[in-house]
Amino acid sequence: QVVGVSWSNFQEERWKTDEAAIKAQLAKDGASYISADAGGSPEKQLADIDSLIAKGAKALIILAMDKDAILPAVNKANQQKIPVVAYDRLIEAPGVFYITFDNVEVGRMQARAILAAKPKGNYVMIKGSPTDPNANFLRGGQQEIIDAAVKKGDIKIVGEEYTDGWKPEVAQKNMEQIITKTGGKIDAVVASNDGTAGGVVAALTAKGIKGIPVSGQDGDHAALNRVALGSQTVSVWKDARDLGRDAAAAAVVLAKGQKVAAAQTWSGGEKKVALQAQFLKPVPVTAANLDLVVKAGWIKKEDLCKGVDAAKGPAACK
Amino acid sequence: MSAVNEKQALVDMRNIGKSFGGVHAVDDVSIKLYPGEVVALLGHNGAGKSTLMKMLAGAYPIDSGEVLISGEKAHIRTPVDAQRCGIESIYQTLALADNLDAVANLFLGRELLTRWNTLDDHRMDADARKVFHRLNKNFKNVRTPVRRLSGGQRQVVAISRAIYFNAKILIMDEPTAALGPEETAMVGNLVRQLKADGVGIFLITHDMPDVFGLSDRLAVMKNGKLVGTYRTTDVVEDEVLGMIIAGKQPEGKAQTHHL
Amino acid sequence: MSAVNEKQALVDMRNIGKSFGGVHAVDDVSIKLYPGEVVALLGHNGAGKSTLMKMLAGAYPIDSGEVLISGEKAHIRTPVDAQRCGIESIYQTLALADNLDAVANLFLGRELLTRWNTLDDHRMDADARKVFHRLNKNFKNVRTPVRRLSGGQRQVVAISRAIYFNAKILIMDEPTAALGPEETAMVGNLVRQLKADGVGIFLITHDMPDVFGLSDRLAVMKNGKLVGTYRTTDVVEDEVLGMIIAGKQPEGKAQTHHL
Amino acid sequence: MNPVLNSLKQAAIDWRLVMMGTVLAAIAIVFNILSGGLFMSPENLYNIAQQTAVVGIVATVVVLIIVARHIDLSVGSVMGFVGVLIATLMYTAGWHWVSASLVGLAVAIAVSLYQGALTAKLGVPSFVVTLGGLMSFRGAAFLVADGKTQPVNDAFFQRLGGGFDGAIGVSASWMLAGVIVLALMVQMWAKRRAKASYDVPNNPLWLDTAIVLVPVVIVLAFVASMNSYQIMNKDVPQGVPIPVLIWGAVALVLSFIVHRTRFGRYVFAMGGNPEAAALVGIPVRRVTLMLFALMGVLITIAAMVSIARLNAGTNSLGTSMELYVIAAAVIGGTALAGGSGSILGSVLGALIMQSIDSGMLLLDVSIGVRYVIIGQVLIAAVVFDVIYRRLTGDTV
Amino acid sequence: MNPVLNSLKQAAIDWRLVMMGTVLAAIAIVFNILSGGLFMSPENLYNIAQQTAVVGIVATVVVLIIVARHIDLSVGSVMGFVGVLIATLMYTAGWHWVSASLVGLAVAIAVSLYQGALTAKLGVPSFVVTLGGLMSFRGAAFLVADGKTQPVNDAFFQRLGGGFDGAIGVSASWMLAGVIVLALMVQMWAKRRAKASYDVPNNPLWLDTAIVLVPVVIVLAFVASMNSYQIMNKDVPQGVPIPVLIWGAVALVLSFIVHRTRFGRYVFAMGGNPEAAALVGIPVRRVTLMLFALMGVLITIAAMVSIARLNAGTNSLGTSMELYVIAAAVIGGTALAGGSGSILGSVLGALIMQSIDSGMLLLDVSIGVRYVIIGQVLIAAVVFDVIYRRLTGDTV
Ligand SMILES: Nc1ncnc2c1ncn2[C@@H]1O[C@H](COP(=O)(O)OP(=O)(O)OP(=O)(O)O)[C@@H](O)[C@H]1O
Ligand SMILES: Nc1ncnc2c1ncn2[C@@H]1O[C@H](COP(=O)(O)OP(=O)(O)OP(=O)(O)O)[C@@H](O)[C@H]1O
Ligand SMILES: O[C@@H]1[C@@H](O)[C@H](O)OC[C@H]1O
Ligand SMILES: [Mg+2]
Ligand SMILES: [Mg+2]
Repeated sequence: QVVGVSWSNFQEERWKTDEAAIKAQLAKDGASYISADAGGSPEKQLADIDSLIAKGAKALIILAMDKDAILPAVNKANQQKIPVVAYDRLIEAPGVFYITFDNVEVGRMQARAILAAKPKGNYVMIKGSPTDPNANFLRGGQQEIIDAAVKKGDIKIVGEEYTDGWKPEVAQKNMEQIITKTGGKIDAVVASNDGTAGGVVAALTAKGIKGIPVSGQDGDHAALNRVALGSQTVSVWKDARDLGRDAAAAAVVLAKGQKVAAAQTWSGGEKKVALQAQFLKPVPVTAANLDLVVKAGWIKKEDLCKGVDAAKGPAACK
Repeated sequence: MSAVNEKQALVDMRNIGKSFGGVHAVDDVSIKLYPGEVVALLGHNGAGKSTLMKMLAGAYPIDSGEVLISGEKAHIRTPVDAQRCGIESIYQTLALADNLDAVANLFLGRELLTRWNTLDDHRMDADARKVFHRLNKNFKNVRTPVRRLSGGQRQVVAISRAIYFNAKILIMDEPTAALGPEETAMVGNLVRQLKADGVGIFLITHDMPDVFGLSDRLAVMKNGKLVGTYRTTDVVEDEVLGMIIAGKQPEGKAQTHHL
Repeated sequence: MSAVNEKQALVDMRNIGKSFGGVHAVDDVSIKLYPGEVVALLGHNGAGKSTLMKMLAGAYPIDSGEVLISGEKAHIRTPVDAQRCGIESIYQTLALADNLDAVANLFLGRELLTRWNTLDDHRMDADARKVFHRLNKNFKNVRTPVRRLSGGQRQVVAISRAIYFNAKILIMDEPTAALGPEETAMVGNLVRQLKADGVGIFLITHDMPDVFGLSDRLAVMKNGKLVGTYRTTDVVEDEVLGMIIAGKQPEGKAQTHHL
Repeated sequence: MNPVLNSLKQAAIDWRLVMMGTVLAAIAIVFNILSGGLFMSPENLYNIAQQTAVVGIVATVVVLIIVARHIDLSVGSVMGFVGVLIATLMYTAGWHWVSASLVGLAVAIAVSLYQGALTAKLGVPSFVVTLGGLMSFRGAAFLVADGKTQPVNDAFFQRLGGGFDGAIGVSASWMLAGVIVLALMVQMWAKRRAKASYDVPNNPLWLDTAIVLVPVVIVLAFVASMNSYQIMNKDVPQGVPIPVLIWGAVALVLSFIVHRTRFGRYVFAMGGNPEAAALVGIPVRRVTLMLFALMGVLITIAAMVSIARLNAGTNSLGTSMELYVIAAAVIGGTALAGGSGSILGSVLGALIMQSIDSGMLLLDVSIGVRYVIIGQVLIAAVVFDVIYRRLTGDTV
Repeated sequence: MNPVLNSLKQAAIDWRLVMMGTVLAAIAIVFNILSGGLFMSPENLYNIAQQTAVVGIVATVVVLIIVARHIDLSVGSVMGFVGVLIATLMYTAGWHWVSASLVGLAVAIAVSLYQGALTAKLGVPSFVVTLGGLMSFRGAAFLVADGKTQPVNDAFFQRLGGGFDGAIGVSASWMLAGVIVLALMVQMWAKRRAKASYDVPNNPLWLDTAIVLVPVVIVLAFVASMNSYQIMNKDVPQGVPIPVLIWGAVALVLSFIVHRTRFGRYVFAMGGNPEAAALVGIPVRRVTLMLFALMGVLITIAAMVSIARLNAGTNSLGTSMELYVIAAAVIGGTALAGGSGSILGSVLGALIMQSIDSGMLLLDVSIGVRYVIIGQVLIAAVVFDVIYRRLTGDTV
């Protein structure tokens, strides 16, 4: 069995972990792994999938760069009876097996953690890349959570910017301008991933603003370290190893023409297409449950706690 | 020269002026050219010779003054306008596209077209070979980029344009400045031949032997102004040099504005 | 000319050869130059004159043969080597950086430095004004980019290099081709003056009056080969033209390889 | 000299192109061996042909832009802008694809003329104008649909992008091949006859035959390969994919323009010597404007193929395409100094780049390494070019 | 003519620069009004100064590259590569920042020399070489740390990037200002004396005074502003941020190189007329190589400042920086045709661009519109330049 995996891009560090997990599981199932990386380009991703199919992939795992622009590839696979696993990001086409930590849900979790830490005040929303549709899903999820408080006037959104290419240095610059614009009257920052959170924290620190809640996602090592240090509140951790493992297993099962045991039918997408889906629970990692990532072997304790004062630090670093 | 029409000038440039920024490159210059006549245009560097001729050739727009071609007011604003009036130019830089071959250069801007408006390469090729042959029997490599041709061959291409398109009026801007004696002689012969065919020629040159060997009249410019126009046989070399360097009109010699 | 050392040549180029791709641009040429002497280098376009001189000036590496300067074997591989041997060149293109001013151009490649190895602008400025003044009293705008200077002024800058750096050997490649009579006369005077100072000069030119007016000896090249070297007073113009065009040595005239 | 060698030297054969073709063939063979025969499988060839089309289409005209001593860094952004615009008109505004595309075309031409006018009329270097355009029109692409991806659902329009139904089938493909083969032969015959009638010497017959035979064999082989590719669960083979057909047509039209029209000749003359071009009466500004307008037309075509292929217009469409397009032109032998370049070269250049990329993908080379290699291939191609020109004494 | 006007005309004042300064001032005033005084607040000026430093540092040397008729499209990728490398050595390999930076420097110089050698020795156009570099080194940046973000925690190193402790404080800032003011005055005095001693005419005293006074006032105003900016929760004001200091030092050193060394003069000569430069004995290839090596040095400095500022090396570091750097140089009056440009111009150019970007951020202009505007500002700057040159008769 050959399973082809199409990655959108490797800019965020998490995908390395996903890949390792998929590889491991496939090896266990006696399947072989082939892959391609689209470098962030939807056009390129179509070409990649063509090549994977040409290379004899009997099942596909796709991390889509763009949920709409990926459809031609999915259709091609469908027509060739090659099962498609929509990995992490939804692809709404009949026959697709969707396995994810829902991005909207990730957005919700980010906002929830921030809201819990700061129920009232001035919020800044640092969005993802304007060219990545996920940026808007995340933002949507975030809005669901804070919407009521915003309407009530408890929360005021004092700054909101996209981050060109998810680039941390751009997030940093945008944050600096927002701080200046608001005169530093900021109580919380909802940043859409750990990279942008890094830029945000650098900007805040430089402006002497400490201890306000900042969100992120991906469980980047640098970000978890920040959580331990207290400069970031939450990194929504999508344990890529679980996702990778389950996706690989599902792909192998689907390729044999069987059904995935853990699947449920779901039609919560925009177009209401009924899909077989499997949802993993993303875990908001905060100072309170940091030990989780260490126990799970996601990060070594020394990396997590680099520079943390053991006495004052979170429990996980004691 | 008796057969030539004495009244009707081929070119009549009247009170021509041109400035670049603040510089009066050409200032109120009037000059005529008759069929079958060679007028040498002389002057120090920057006197305005090339500028005056470029206006006639349509390469620069005229700021003030007017040009009559064969007695009729001509509106020359582009090289194409000039070509329509039968004016051809051989620029000192030769104006060749180095990456194209000799045939393409000969017809540049005036390609022969088939009835479907596409380039008629074969006809151009055949016609070009004929013209080149007239000037230089050994010129064979007409389909290599002119960048690979020798100086003499490049000159042949530039001159061929004037012949092929049946120039009535020919402007030659220092055509021999970079040529050896053999090539220079060839150009001299050509001038005589075209003259015999009734072509009027403006010849810009710094070379006194050329002036006295080829021209019928000579016009001297200094600082954009015309110093004077004389029949070549009326003046001697020292007088000409005096005009060029000091702008001084030779005493007791009459200016001549026609043949 | 009796004071000049008759034995020791300033330049002795022996069996020099140079090919570009398959073309033998210079083929086994030997030529000498003595102090205070002007040797005119003649030949058709592409004969190899510029190439020969560029080798002496270090602009092209020598393929074969050797060069002796004042009797000693010289290894000239770069323009700097040539300058060290007292060789200065005035290229036809003048070799000026149009965006720099006249002072910077005069010293280009050989800037005067302060004791901290920085450019000594004020000294260069002062020195340059002096040299320019010698050649042209009216040359004032020495600090504007040379692109804005007139042809004559640009020529002054190029020639000044040779004077300022006390050339022992001067190469002039068609220095007057684009100049008017006034500027040409200036160059002629300069040549005579340098000659009197004992400078040896190679003068490439197509201009017969210059050849006979300025040179002591003349050397003619054809297709990369040396046709012959003669005392200028020994030959007449037609014989020279015969050598240039047909490569034919004049009958009964002896070649002269020294003063 | 050997008469065969001599004829070969005399014939107006572009040896650079021949060598590039050889390089492409060598690349294909090496990858084919390394990938155990996968690379040259009909399916993979079909893929590569399709994948290269968009870059290839734009590269053809960028060749002309570079030949004319200009550059266009804005192609990717403008394509993105126009693509999203067309998709938005179809999806959000519900227009028919024809009217949407026409509006897209009008906008693309307007944009190109704006940039062309700044360059041609005002004399602002095209590098700067299109660098500004690269930024501005990426912004515009975002603004059109407020950053939202616009699905493209029209089944007919989708075929322009290739895909499941996006090929012309077996018989049409063979017919096409037949027409091309015939055209090649007629053209050569006409050429020989014309030369003879004007007393211009002809190549020996065997050589002209060979010159025709090479493209004939390539066309037939390509069509045969496409016709033997059958998508699983489809009961007929694909044949030539439509985007490739479009690319081929574009390349043909542009080659025609270059070789057979005044406009093409003027573009080369302007690149070779802009002053001379003006002096002989070529309307330099107008030709430049027309060139940019042509650019607008081809960008629209590329945008259509691109959104049809993706079934969506996204605001990231065409990001960094300028790099690949310029690289294709340059690998294809277009000199950045202007005055020389060929359409067919850009086709080969685009194919070489995409083949290397696809080939490495088949071999599971990681993305970082792939980037490193592609960059160095570009450099190698030009080093080769520089050395080739030096050896043949052709310094541009 | 009026003697005042006349002196102004005679004096070697770069009017283009004066005008650009005026444009920058105008932009600042407009944004200040629109943002209700926020734009010119010490805090915002502090932001802008810091935000511009990295692009500004690289732009200074890109000016020279362009002056010498080259281009460097790879700056962003190489900076990313070197930045990640330094960060990885510090974080993952646990090196001291000095040794890590030295290795980074060595690698940057090696990379630059590789690109320089291809350009200088082989004659491959730098556009192509660095286009290849743009791709290759982006791949390399990924490979170094396998795509993982590398935090930068060394507190001392972090100060290089500005930030909380990244400024030199009030007294040092005033001292620095004093030194600069003194240096400016001494320099002018020395210049007048030297001119007099060589009998070269001097400007009238009032004019030279004014020429010194303008930078003096700017420096004092800037320092005063930085010294009045106090970060929340800090009990002393910031003073001049270290990245700005580095940028200033770099600009100073490069200006010195341009005006006072042979190397600088040769770069301009090569840009003005490459053939002439070779004929007069300038070692063109060596100068080109040195220029690229200098590029490597400054890229390393920029990379250090950049990762220090972000507190991390990420593989996206420097993406599309080449666009902004070239734009800064060009807005600053560097002509793409080579031979003319100024370091101070690039400083102004970078500030103009960043001011517009940051200003629009303060005004909450959306990202799409921001892109559109920045692109058009670039074009406008060059249109202005073209018209200016045409009016003054300076066609390059
Ligand atoms: N395109 C231009 N822009 C600005 N000034 C120009 C231009 N062309 C010519 N000039 C100026 O006009 C004046 C006349 O120049 P022109 O070339 O006509 O002189 P010329 O008599 O042909 O000199 P030469 O013998 O050196 O060729 C000069 O001062 C020159 O600098
Ligand atoms: N850099 C070069 N590359 C290739 N060929 C060259 C080069 N320089 C000169 N040649 C060739 O060498 C030969 C001699 O040229 P050269 O310039 O020395 O002639 P010349 O006698 O100076 O002619 P002219 O009177 O036209 O200046 C010519 O065939 C020329 O094409
Ligand atoms: O995990 C994130 C992913 O969902 C988004 O699409 O790209 C950025 C990542 O950080
Ligand atoms: Mg002239
Ligand atoms: Mg010569």
